[in-house]
Amino acid sequence: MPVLEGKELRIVGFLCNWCSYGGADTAGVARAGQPTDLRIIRVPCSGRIDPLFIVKALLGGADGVLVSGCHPRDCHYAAGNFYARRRLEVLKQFLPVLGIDERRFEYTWVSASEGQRWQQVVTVFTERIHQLGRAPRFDDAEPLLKLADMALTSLRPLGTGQTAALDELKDAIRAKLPELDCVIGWQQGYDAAHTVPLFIRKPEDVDKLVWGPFNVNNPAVYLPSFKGKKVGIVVKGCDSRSVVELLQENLIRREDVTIFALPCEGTLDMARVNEKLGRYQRIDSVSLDEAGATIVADGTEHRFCMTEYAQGKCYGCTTPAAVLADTRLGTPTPVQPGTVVPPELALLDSMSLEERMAFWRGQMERCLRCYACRNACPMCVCRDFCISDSRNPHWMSQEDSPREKLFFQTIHAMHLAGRCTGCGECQRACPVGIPILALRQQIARAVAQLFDGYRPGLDPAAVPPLLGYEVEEKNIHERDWK
Amino acid sequence: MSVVSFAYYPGCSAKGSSADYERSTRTVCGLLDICLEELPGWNCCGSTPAHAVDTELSAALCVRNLDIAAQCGAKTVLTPCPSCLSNLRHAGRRMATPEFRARVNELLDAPAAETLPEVTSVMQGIARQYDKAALTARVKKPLTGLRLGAYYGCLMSRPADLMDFGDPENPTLMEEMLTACGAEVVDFPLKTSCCGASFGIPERPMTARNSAKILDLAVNMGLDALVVACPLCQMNLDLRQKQAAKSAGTTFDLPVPYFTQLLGLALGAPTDQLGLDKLCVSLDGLLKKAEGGQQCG
Amino acid sequence: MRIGVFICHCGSNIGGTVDCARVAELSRAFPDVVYADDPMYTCAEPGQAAIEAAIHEHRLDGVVVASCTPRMHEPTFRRTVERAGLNRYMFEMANIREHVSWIGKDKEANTNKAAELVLMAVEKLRRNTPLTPKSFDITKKVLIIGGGVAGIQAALDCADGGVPVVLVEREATIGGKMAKLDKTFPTVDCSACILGPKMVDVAQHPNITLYAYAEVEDISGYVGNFSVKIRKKAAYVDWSKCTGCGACTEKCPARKTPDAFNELTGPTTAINIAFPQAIPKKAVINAAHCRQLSKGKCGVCAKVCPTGAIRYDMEDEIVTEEVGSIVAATGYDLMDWTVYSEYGGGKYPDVITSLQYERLLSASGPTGGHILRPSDGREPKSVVFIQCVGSRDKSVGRPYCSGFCCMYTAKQAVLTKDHIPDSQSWVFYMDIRAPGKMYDEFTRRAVEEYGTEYIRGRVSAIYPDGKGQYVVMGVDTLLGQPVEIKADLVVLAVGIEASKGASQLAEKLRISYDQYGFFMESHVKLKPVETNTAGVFLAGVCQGAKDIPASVAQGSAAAAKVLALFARDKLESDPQIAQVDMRRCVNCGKCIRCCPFGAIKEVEMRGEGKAQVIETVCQGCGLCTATCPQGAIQLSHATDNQILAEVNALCQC
Amino acid sequence: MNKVTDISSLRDPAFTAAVQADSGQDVTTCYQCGNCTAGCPASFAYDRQVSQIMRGVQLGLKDEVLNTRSIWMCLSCSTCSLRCPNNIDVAAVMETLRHMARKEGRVTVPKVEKFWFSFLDTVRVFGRTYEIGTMALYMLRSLRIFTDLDLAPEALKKRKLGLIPHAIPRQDVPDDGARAVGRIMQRYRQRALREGVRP
Amino acid sequence: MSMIRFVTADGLPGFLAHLAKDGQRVLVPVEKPANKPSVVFEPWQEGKAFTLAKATVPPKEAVLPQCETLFSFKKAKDPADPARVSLQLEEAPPPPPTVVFACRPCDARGFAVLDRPYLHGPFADPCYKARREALTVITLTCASGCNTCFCHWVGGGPSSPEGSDVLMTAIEGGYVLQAITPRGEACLAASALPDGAEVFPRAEEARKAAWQSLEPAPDLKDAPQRLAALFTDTTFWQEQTDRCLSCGACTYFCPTCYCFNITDEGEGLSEKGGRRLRSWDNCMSSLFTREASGHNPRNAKALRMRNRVSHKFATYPENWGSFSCNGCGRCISNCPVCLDIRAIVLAALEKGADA
Repeated sequence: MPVLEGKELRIVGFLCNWCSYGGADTAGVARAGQPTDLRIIRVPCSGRIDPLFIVKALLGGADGVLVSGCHPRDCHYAAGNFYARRRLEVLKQFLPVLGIDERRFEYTWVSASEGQRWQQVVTVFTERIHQLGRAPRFDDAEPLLKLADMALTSLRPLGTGQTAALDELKDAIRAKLPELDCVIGWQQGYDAAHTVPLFIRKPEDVDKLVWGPFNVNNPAVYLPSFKGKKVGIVVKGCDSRSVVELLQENLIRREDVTIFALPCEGTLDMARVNEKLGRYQRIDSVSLDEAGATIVADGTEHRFCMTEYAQGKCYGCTTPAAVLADTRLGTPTPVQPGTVVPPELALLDSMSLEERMAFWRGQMERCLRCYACRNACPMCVCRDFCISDSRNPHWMSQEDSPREKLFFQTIHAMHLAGRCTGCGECQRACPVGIPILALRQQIARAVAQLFDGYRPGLDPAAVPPLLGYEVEEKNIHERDWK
Repeated sequence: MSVVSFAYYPGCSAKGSSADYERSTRTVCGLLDICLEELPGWNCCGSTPAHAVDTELSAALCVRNLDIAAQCGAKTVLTPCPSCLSNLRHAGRRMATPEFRARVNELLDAPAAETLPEVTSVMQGIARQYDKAALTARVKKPLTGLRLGAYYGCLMSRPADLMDFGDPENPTLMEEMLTACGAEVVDFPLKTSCCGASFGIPERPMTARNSAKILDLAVNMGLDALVVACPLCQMNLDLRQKQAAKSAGTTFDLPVPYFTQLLGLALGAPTDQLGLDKLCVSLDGLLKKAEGGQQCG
Repeated sequence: MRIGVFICHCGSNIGGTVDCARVAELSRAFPDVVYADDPMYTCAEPGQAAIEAAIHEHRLDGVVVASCTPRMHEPTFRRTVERAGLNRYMFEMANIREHVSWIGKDKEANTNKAAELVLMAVEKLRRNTPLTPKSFDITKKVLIIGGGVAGIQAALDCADGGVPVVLVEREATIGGKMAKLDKTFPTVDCSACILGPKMVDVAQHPNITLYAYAEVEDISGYVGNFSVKIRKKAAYVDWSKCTGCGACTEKCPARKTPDAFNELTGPTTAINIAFPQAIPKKAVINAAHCRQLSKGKCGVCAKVCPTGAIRYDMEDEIVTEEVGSIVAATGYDLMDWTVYSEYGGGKYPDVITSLQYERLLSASGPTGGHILRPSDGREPKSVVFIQCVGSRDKSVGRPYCSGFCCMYTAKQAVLTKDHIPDSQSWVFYMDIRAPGKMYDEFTRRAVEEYGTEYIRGRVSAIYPDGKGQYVVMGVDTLLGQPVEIKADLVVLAVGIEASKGASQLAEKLRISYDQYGFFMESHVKLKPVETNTAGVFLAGVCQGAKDIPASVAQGSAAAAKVLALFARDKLESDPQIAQVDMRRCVNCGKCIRCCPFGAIKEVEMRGEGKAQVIETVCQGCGLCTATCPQGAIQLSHATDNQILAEVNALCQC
Repeated sequence: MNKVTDISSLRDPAFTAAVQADSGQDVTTCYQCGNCTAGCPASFAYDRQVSQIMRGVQLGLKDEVLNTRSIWMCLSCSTCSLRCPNNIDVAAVMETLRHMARKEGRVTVPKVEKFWFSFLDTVRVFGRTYEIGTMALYMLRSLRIFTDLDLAPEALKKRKLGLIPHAIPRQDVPDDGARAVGRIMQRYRQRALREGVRP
Repeated sequence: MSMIRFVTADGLPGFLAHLAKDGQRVLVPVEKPANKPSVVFEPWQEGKAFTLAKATVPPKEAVLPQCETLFSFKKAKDPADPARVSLQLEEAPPPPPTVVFACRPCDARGFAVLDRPYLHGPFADPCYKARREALTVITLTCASGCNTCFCHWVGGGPSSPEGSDVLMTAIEGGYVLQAITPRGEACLAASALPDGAEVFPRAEEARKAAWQSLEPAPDLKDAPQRLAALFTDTTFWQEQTDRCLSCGACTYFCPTCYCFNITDEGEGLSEKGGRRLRSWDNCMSSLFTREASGHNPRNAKALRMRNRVSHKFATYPENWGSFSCNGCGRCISNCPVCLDIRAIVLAALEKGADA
């Protein structure tokens, strides 16, 4: 049904049955007058509220969404609201990157006795939404396309791994191979300028193993499919974080995985390399030196300096050496302390909310929903049961609207909250070059900020932030309702 | 301890009826290495009449002073008078409201500085520098043997959130200071009762009756003196003591010194630098008792 | 589906600000709605009958009622549809009273909102599935927390009903506040004489296990099967050996130990039995004041104890009890009245609390039942009682009425005259609240027979006049004048607050409490004994201010609830629980990790690990559903699709 | 005192609302416990007790309230505000009533206002209080010559009252300080006249 | 000789404007700026920049949209008896006449591949038919091959006319347009472009040069039978698909993949109404063959890859007489793990030769 034009805006409330729904009842019993905009959806517990319901509502035309649950410690289900608090706070910090004003979403705590507080909350929130006015609709945005600035300085020296102990690594793999079903690494792809994952099963396969700046794929993506088997994996530093994260979530078992690691000196941004190579028929030669790669294609020479052509994630990388490894060869690369805002995120940061919405509107138009992003993600554990193509639950339709496509990206990003190691495979896999990594990066930034600098994939024993809670959250504070 | 300095707003009575308060304040602060820098060209805060007439007028008079202090770069202004303190603080707080600020600025020659300094009492200013132990360490002539009551009056401690004096019903800072000086300080239950304020002139029974009640209790409690921190209270309880006695049908002979005067005595200041001669009920008996106590002690 | 919609007028409660007929009309256009009506009172017998009739006549397989909050009548209407042959979960409610008609005045907006709420309910109902509860065994044993008069009554009634009772009391003796009282209103009969026998019954009842000097440490489980950890605090006396002879208390040299039982009106010994009628009558050592325990030298009690019961090395002990139901009867404490600086804030020895006054009146108290001023032991002739000290006072954060102070103040005034015939009592009051049986008559007697002067007004300040008396500065608002009274003794009717630790206990019980710590009942009028946590009941002042008869009545009421619960051999579990779609489950374990109840386990199915919900353990919070990324675990009756349907009913731009 | 007040016709809700708005206090929360009156040091000089004034404000009895002596005799000591169980700043209500009465020209106790004006006059001229000046002006205004004459010998002996006005010293500020204060008062006066209230 | 026209590079926008008049939809390749730029077909508008580069996404959308509404429906209730619901179907509006401009020969051949099952089988798909019949294809011949494309392996080539109505070849100073079909002739005839017969030889030279630049192609004639023989050799398929991620990049970017899924969305009673949607499906996804029972005959990605490759190189040829792969190479260039269908087919040929 349409909203009452000129009178109301569309405000959706999610209230837990035990406290806040009761609080709203108490307000009603006390005849505590409130604006009429709010429509309440009763859920058993604030912990039941999947943040995606909120995104769904906001992308579907809600002008505001209000969530309310029991006060911390008072949850009828002991801890539901503790989990909700973390998830909703992450969501709140995530919304702006989509171009949605975070003030349109609020969560709070109202007990069943706090009729007055409920009245206050509803009144203040409704006033706030009326001040913000009708929410801009994603479908109405005028597409806007912008480019991330890739001129970056790196926290560590970038190179091509010329001195890497590849031969020792091969020896180590050969020695271990009899105990393993397979060792995952890299080999040359359809030409010398492209590598592809290698699955070493026989000793002679070991010779195919390559190491260098073309090793872009994250081999960790294959590990869960080997669950229960003994498997070896050769990792770059970033790949090892995915392995750690998989271990942390019990998606693989430590005793089943043998990790071989060489210090990574950076990998090439193949999108920009291919762009520069252009249409060619043949690679004549590829030569590597410490600073970069020289590729001759169809007789034309192209130079790719690592400092210029590395993947965006490599510049801010602080884990060039594997976080976890069984066989570690070579000397680790030094890393300067500091942080680099990833280029995709920096691009979004530089935009206004309206521009961000227009940006995604423009980017999502060309998405074909091929789900390469999802399937390339090592942390996408649902695999064949993704809710994006399910009727029960029916989160998404098969419609090809940019809104539906962005909603999928939101699902992916929210499901990665506290888990995404920033390997960037989603974006690298995208055939049409949509900078979707920015969404994951924003989530990661929010998680780090809220949970004391937590970065996924560093400690196999850590509890993923959204699967845990603190009774007193250091960085999450109850908002004032005056 | 190194010398600290504060901007200083004496208040009008310092130049008239409470010159002894002013004198003793300066003497005590001098002895305690607290430098008081009088605000150049300060004006009357407007006292009760101004705010009784109009809040904005009262604020304008106060803000002019605060603005002068701000121009001088002062962060904190000390004032001995609770009435001035209350007016200055109220004005400072109200200026946070943009509409109010605009109305007040209309009355001023030039708009007031955005950030105005905080104002605090001389008593709190001293306490900020000297806790009880630090004060005791400075005492040269302890007030041993004296049985004193502390009387704050109604303005000093309220409203509580503005005046920042702890429990508005039961401030204890003056007691702590006098105890540090070696006196026996008994809890004076009417310490924050009103003495009748500025009604001495237009409605004498008001001051007489209220002052009499306070003086009567002090006498009943066997106090050697009732120590005050407010020029108006002091005038009502000391200069108007006979008026009070008359209304109660009795006589009183109770010294009502300023706390700075007793502090000065304890710190060893010469009596002539404390303005003791201005007290209507003489401190002589008290001084003798204190000396006796010191000899015994 | 064939859905029937009923828009309740609730008299004018809804009909006054919502056009119910219009909502019904709009509802007819909603998907699957084949029938809509707007009855005057849906919950009344004719209204329910009409629903049943409509189900038959229109072959409805789902019903939406738009009326009051589902927290009120959802169970009622579920039974209604069940009577007509539908599964009780093929029913949804739209709350158009508390959430619409009572909070908004704009009829157009209200009507539109009501229709939208109905649409949401319809959309949800269309995705409802019939659910069937499972049954499970229960432990027929009850835990009662608090051994005051309410807890005692609940314990005795349960025990008499054949249910084993575990009674946990924080203090060394049961009896609670009532044990401290001298007399009780309005009969002025001796508190100890009427409570004492009940306390003895508790001690002797074969069905009651008493843990005195113990506290509830932790509670897990759910209705029918709670597991409770109880901390037995170290008494430093082996109670199995202690005979309560009192030899230790006579010889104990630490004679300045504060006496909590006597409300600090007098000192006691470090080893102590609270009072002569204490149950259990066992000694307890106050470790902070015991010379042996604090300084390591003394040991007198150990020497004199004839049974060798003293155990200085005793430590707290944790015991576990399995129970099927819990009654909270934790009572109250007096608020900290010393925030009233204008009454001296505790500085004046002769300004005391009414509970302290009870101890002065009591023959077992420190003065042997003689009213003597704490300051000088003199008998007071002028006694001023001040009511509402910490009640109905927003400035100290206590805006509520403590309920029984008016009555006990009248009683204390009467007793004062009895004890000291030439005394005069004054009572400052704001209103006299005496609605109980014989109550108002009693307060009148205090005035008419005992000469108590009631002065209508509050007291601004009290201060000693320096001559041994206190000046009470009050007002007589009826006279329109301030008044002053010279008093020898001032008794403050201090307001009550929830007992210390009440909120922490509520958290353990997973029940709600209000901002003052009083436990929340399920419904303020219709479910005053139940909580929102099944199997947990309330008795006494822990739920809100009440006097002894009301506390006893609620104790019995709670016992009746327990007995009714235990009258069945099995309980039905709520079928609104999570279910795993085994095909979708990828065994990522996230649900197992965050379930607050440990209700999900990993099972093996065709060689693959899968999550499985333990039906009787799942409480239906849905945290797992919000956690499962592939949506494989769905909370029945609040599935993703149901919530999405509600969202989509509102947001479809 | 002994008259029947026709509350239904005298009731002025706008007055109640105005008092609430100007004072920032919610007078509906007053439940007439009388605690303000109980602690009021000026109560003996009141014709209506402060709690009764609060009642009058609640009922909207404008004349009853604004014509009282009490609002002029209030000492502004805030004891009432401090002890109010409902956190009402009663003193602020009293001050608001005083402002309202003055602006309407209702001055039931003119001598109090005369004293204020005498005080403010000296401030206007000298920038600071001049006690003798205040007294002199007040005597002129009130035609009460004998006020506090009994204190004069003592006060003069102790030099309690400066005979010379202690104006703001000229050298202290570039612009004459006393004149700056005068300008403030002048602007206030002009604005009050412009806004149609009694300055 | 067929109709020949010539257009200068500067004249292209004018030509497009001519095509777009009368509301004809002209799909042109447009470059989307990104760090990884992509080229997609979008309706041309006056002033809109376009490119002549090979598109990342083929123009399949012109006849088989990613998601199309087959029909929409509304329900209405009888106010007297809400149980009586009437259903009103609304056919999708007829597709606009469309020109695909500057696709490549491989893309054009894609339309020919789609035509067979959609138009030439026992049943013609009406939606497809309507779009196809309103379609004009203007193809830009390729000047060279590239590292991932292999049209000449599968019967096509840089200037293959199959599926095109007009062939366009770049020469110095502009483009030669050659009508291939009557539709193409009509299209050119209606334009104001000058005759290009004079410069046509230069176009032919360019086409020849393009052919000559290609690497020699292997012979794939045995592929259908070799692949069929390998159907049960799961080890072969597993080895070939180790690195496959089971995403849909290969199929969704393929000009010849034509599988679809049908879903209903929305409520007949809501304002927006209900829609029956036809959207692309992806045989590389496990869901493609998952049955209602939960059983899935192609549970393993190897089996799905076997299906895709076999379909293109064995079963489609069996049914229609030619490969359904047209060698555009997009499945290779867009694959996140560079899975190479050429290598699979060659491995199958080799393995068969061994056997």
